[in-house]
Amino acid sequence: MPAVSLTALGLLYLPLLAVAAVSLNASRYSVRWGGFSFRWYARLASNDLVLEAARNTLVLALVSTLLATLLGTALALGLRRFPWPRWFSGLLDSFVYIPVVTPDIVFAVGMLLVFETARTVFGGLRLGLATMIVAHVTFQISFVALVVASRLATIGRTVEEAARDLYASSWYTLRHVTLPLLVPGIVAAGLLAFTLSIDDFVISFFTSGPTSVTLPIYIYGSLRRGITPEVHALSTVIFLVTVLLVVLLQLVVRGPKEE
Amino acid sequence: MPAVSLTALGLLYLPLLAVAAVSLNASRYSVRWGGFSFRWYARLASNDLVLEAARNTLVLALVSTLLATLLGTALALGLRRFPWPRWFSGLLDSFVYIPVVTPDIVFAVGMLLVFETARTVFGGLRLGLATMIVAHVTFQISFVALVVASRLATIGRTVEEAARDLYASSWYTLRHVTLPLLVPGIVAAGLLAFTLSIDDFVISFFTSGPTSVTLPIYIYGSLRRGITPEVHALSTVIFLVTVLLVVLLQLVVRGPKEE
Amino acid sequence: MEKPFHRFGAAAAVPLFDGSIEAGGGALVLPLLASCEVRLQGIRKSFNHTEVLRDVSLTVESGEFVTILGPSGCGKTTLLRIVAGLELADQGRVILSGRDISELPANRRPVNTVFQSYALFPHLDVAENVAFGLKARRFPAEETRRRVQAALAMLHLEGFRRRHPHQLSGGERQRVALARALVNQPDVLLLDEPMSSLDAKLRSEVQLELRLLQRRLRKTFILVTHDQNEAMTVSDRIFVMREGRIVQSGSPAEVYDHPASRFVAEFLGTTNLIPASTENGVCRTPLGPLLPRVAPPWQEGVLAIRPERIKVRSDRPIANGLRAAVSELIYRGDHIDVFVQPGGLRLRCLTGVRLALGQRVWLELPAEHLEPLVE
Amino acid sequence: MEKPFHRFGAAAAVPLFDGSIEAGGGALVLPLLASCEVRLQGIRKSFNHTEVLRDVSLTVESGEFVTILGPSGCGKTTLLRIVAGLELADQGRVILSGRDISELPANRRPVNTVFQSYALFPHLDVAENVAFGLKARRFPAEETRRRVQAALAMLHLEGFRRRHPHQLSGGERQRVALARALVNQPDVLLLDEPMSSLDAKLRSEVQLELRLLQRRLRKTFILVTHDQNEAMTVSDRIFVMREGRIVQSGSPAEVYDHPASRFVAEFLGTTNLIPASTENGVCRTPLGPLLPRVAPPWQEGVLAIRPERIKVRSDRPIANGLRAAVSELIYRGDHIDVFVQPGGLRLRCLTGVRLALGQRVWLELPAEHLEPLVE
Repeated sequence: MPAVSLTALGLLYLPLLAVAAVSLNASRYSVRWGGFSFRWYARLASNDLVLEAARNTLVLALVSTLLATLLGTALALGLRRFPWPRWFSGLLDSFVYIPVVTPDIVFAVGMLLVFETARTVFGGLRLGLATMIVAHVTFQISFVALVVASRLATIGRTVEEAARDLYASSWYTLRHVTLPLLVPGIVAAGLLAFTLSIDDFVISFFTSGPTSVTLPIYIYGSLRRGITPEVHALSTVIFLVTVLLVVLLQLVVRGPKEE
Repeated sequence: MPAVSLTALGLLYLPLLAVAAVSLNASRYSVRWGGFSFRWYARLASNDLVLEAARNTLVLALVSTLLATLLGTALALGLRRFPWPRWFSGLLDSFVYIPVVTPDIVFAVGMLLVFETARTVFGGLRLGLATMIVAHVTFQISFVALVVASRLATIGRTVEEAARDLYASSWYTLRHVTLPLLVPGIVAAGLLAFTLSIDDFVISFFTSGPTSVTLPIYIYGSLRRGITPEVHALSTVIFLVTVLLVVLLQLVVRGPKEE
Repeated sequence: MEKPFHRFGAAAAVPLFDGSIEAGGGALVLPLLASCEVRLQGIRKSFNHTEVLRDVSLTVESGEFVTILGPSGCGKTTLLRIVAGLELADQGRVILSGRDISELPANRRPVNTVFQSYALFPHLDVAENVAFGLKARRFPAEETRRRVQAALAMLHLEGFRRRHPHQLSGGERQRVALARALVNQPDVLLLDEPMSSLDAKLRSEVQLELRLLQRRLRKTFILVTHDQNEAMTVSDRIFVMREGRIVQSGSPAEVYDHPASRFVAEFLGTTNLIPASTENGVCRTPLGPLLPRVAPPWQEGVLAIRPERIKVRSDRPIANGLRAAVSELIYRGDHIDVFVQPGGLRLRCLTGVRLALGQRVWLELPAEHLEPLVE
Repeated sequence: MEKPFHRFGAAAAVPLFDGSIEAGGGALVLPLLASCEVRLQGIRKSFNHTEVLRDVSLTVESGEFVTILGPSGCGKTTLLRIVAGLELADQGRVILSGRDISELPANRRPVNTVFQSYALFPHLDVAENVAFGLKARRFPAEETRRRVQAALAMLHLEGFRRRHPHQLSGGERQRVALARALVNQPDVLLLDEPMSSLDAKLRSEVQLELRLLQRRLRKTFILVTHDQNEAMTVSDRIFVMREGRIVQSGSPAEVYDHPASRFVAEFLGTTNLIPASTENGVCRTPLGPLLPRVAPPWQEGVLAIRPERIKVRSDRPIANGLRAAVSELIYRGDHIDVFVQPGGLRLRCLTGVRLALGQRVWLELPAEHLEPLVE
């Protein structure tokens, strides 16, 4: 049992480790070891296209995450704290969950249709960072709402009732009890949304313009021209950033102890 | 608050509903309503490329899900039921979680590298359904393991201890207590893996050969040539299948009541 | 084992926490020494078409400590929540000191609650928890500080000001919940099974202290519990609830000694039940003819007698006597439980004297303690 | 309210479940009428460098009902798990009927457990739950059917065969857990706080029935609990545990009447503690000089007397008497708690007679019940 588990985990990491190994190979050809070197990383750092793509990726991720976290938290509060009839509440939950599992490509088709229609009707709409942000916010909201709603469920309602009992208005309760207790959930949701935005290729690809290339789109383009050690180095960097985000996320979700 | 929530949800569904609406439009041009019609669905059904892609998608999803569910369940059992030292157990959990959030494009780069290396070393390896299955299984395992492990946690260890106390061997306990209780978790994990496989574009794209086009790859190709009502119809079908899977999943996860 | 909050009563050195501090600039001015009578009139409440409260009316006098006692699911917590304003009644009125507060939301009622789980704010420390109700009403800082200080002192929490709830034991949390409610000087304090998460030993000590605290503050306390022992210990008056109705009320002694129904007799303490039928004014029972306290209002029914009321004797009593062999003895420390099985019934009695298994004894069932019950 | 499993004792009509059914073709042949003595020798166990059990040795006689009593965290459940084989001791031996089973895994020990949460199999119905242990050992189908039938009958579960655990009440689940363990005719039955999830009323009834069941089966029962009342009700012998050690053992009466230490005195029931110092063989206390049962082994220490041992009198007693005013009265139904505060101490006593608040009475602290304690 333990041996099987460790082997399965090992296989899982094989491609990721292989990429990391090859990216440190001084040779251009992945199967021949030409000595240890950071040359591909150095090249990466001086590649303007990569830096531009990294900048776009970060701006897109930060702005869309900020907006999606705001809207998603409001959605979760509305779902959980408004006295919906029971059957309707269940329906709303499903409605929030469905976009999470809808294929990205279907979303991409939808966004493309909306943008094209908007362009035909209003005119002048160009694909670029702005449309990408709208698209990302749209698919991030559900994830944020799900995470925040599950956190709301663990907080329970009695502390809010205690606040009401202690002369707090709805707003005072939200401001001084619910939101402070939600912080770890909101941060976790934001980190998740951020990760999703950085990872996304399909939706970005169809809603981006010529000047708004992101890292996944850049890698995609490079791969189509043939695999290079530079791409391996870039993939490794992205992977390490992801690991860092996961560690952050787990620290936040665990958070300070509570009653 | 309720108004905001409902509006946010509405915006989320706007692109998806727009696609569905346009797919029922008899006119070729999305912005002009040409009457209600199923003609694009009929065309879809007689398009050999689409049918071939649907077949590939299903075979790929079924086979990879089956393998990933088996391996992922074994991994989860190994993680949760073997007496690892505490620090190591935490590390293993992180190791299972990291691939879940690793960008698909990084995985794709890794798989491509592994397959290319394998081809160079062993020769004769062709990209196609087989390589896609390996790639899908690799990224599905973590998801399956996560879902099954969380189910294992809710089952708790006392029923297994009760079985041991009642003269059951390890194998008898696994067969007659742990696995029957895990069934809802395993089914849920399988459905999740299935959805992930159907949704995937990036990894499929890079590990597929010319004869193993899947639906997302087909849509991608069509989109690059320009948006068509047929693609809208196809997207709508895929969306509806996804909704169906979600409903199934929720029924299974809720499952029969327990102690 | 944790220390209970001793010496509530002997708080001479502690700043007194009575009506001497006037309510600050809040919207609510608390009538501190006025009457704080609570009247409920015809309260009804349903959840999902299930009637939880069916026409409950009761009056709690100012300064009284009353307990609403009943099994789980009888609606007692819902009743308390209606008084607090956390739930609105479908019908009926809640009247506090003559004012109808039925429609007032929870945050505008001069009533505070100690919740079953305490519901402390986990992100605030003890002092901030206690200050919450004052800050929400924007009391001046100085006044808030002074009141919090007094409340912490009263409940011996000065050493815990900067601790967070997760750093406290169960008993300490309960004291914080009490301080957080009392610092607001509410007209009525509501307590929703506040002892249920304490262990048995600590619970019985805290019950005593709570009773002393209420005596000293002379506030109206309404406690909800399913623990008959707790109800007997703390209350001036007990309301027994069953299935959304109040079935009996009275002082602990009244309710225990003269239960109105079989339900009350069995719910409060242990009781022996003897089936009986009346014929010409005499009760026929499997134990022979017995004379009850009052003539039963039924043809066929049940007589009840508490175990401690049965007298174990060596000689034949004049009336209501019977002879039986000891079938079981349980040493309980402060008394011995004796079981006998005359006429196929199992009777339990208490005794302080040593008996042997199988020993034949005379039992007397004194008429004044033999109650006819209605179902 | 749910019905307890009445009449375990009066099971004349029910197929008897004693040693008359021979163990079938399993790997384990159970010595049915042989001695089932349990001996623990020098058991030690640590978790994460914390010592949970420190050199525990004890012997349980065949057919005895013993209770391991202690506060939560004292290591009592770990001790039970070591006997069951669910945990292995770091040091020490577990000896069952003369055989060393220390290294035997749980599934090869002729010992069964009733778990605190019952740990029923939620996917199996009642009959399948009960049959589990027999099927795991591949008993013949006919034998399994017969034994399950007998076990269900014994615990009055025939009507529940096809129900699943989630369709049962707490008391019914507990009976299934008992049937599931006893159907295997184990040498020893282990019970891990099996009453803790029942409500107070049902708990005290089930305790009585459990005691009768054990008397009838004459099996060795080991119960773990933190409830001193439960321990007193069911046990032939009590082992009191504290911080991984056994601090006292004996019959309920021995442990209650002659506690070896202040911890035991306070953990079992209520007690009055009086600080004292010895001088020329006399104990000086804040209540005046008192004569204890035996000469204290210390210079400075504590005397203990149970509330029910203090006699309330109207005349002056010959020795160990003191005069005090009644400071608090609590009506408890079967008795009245009286508090007095002589010499700054608060003493609790019990009485059946009516006293008034403030009334001055004589108290006698009989020497034979005044125990000197060691810390």
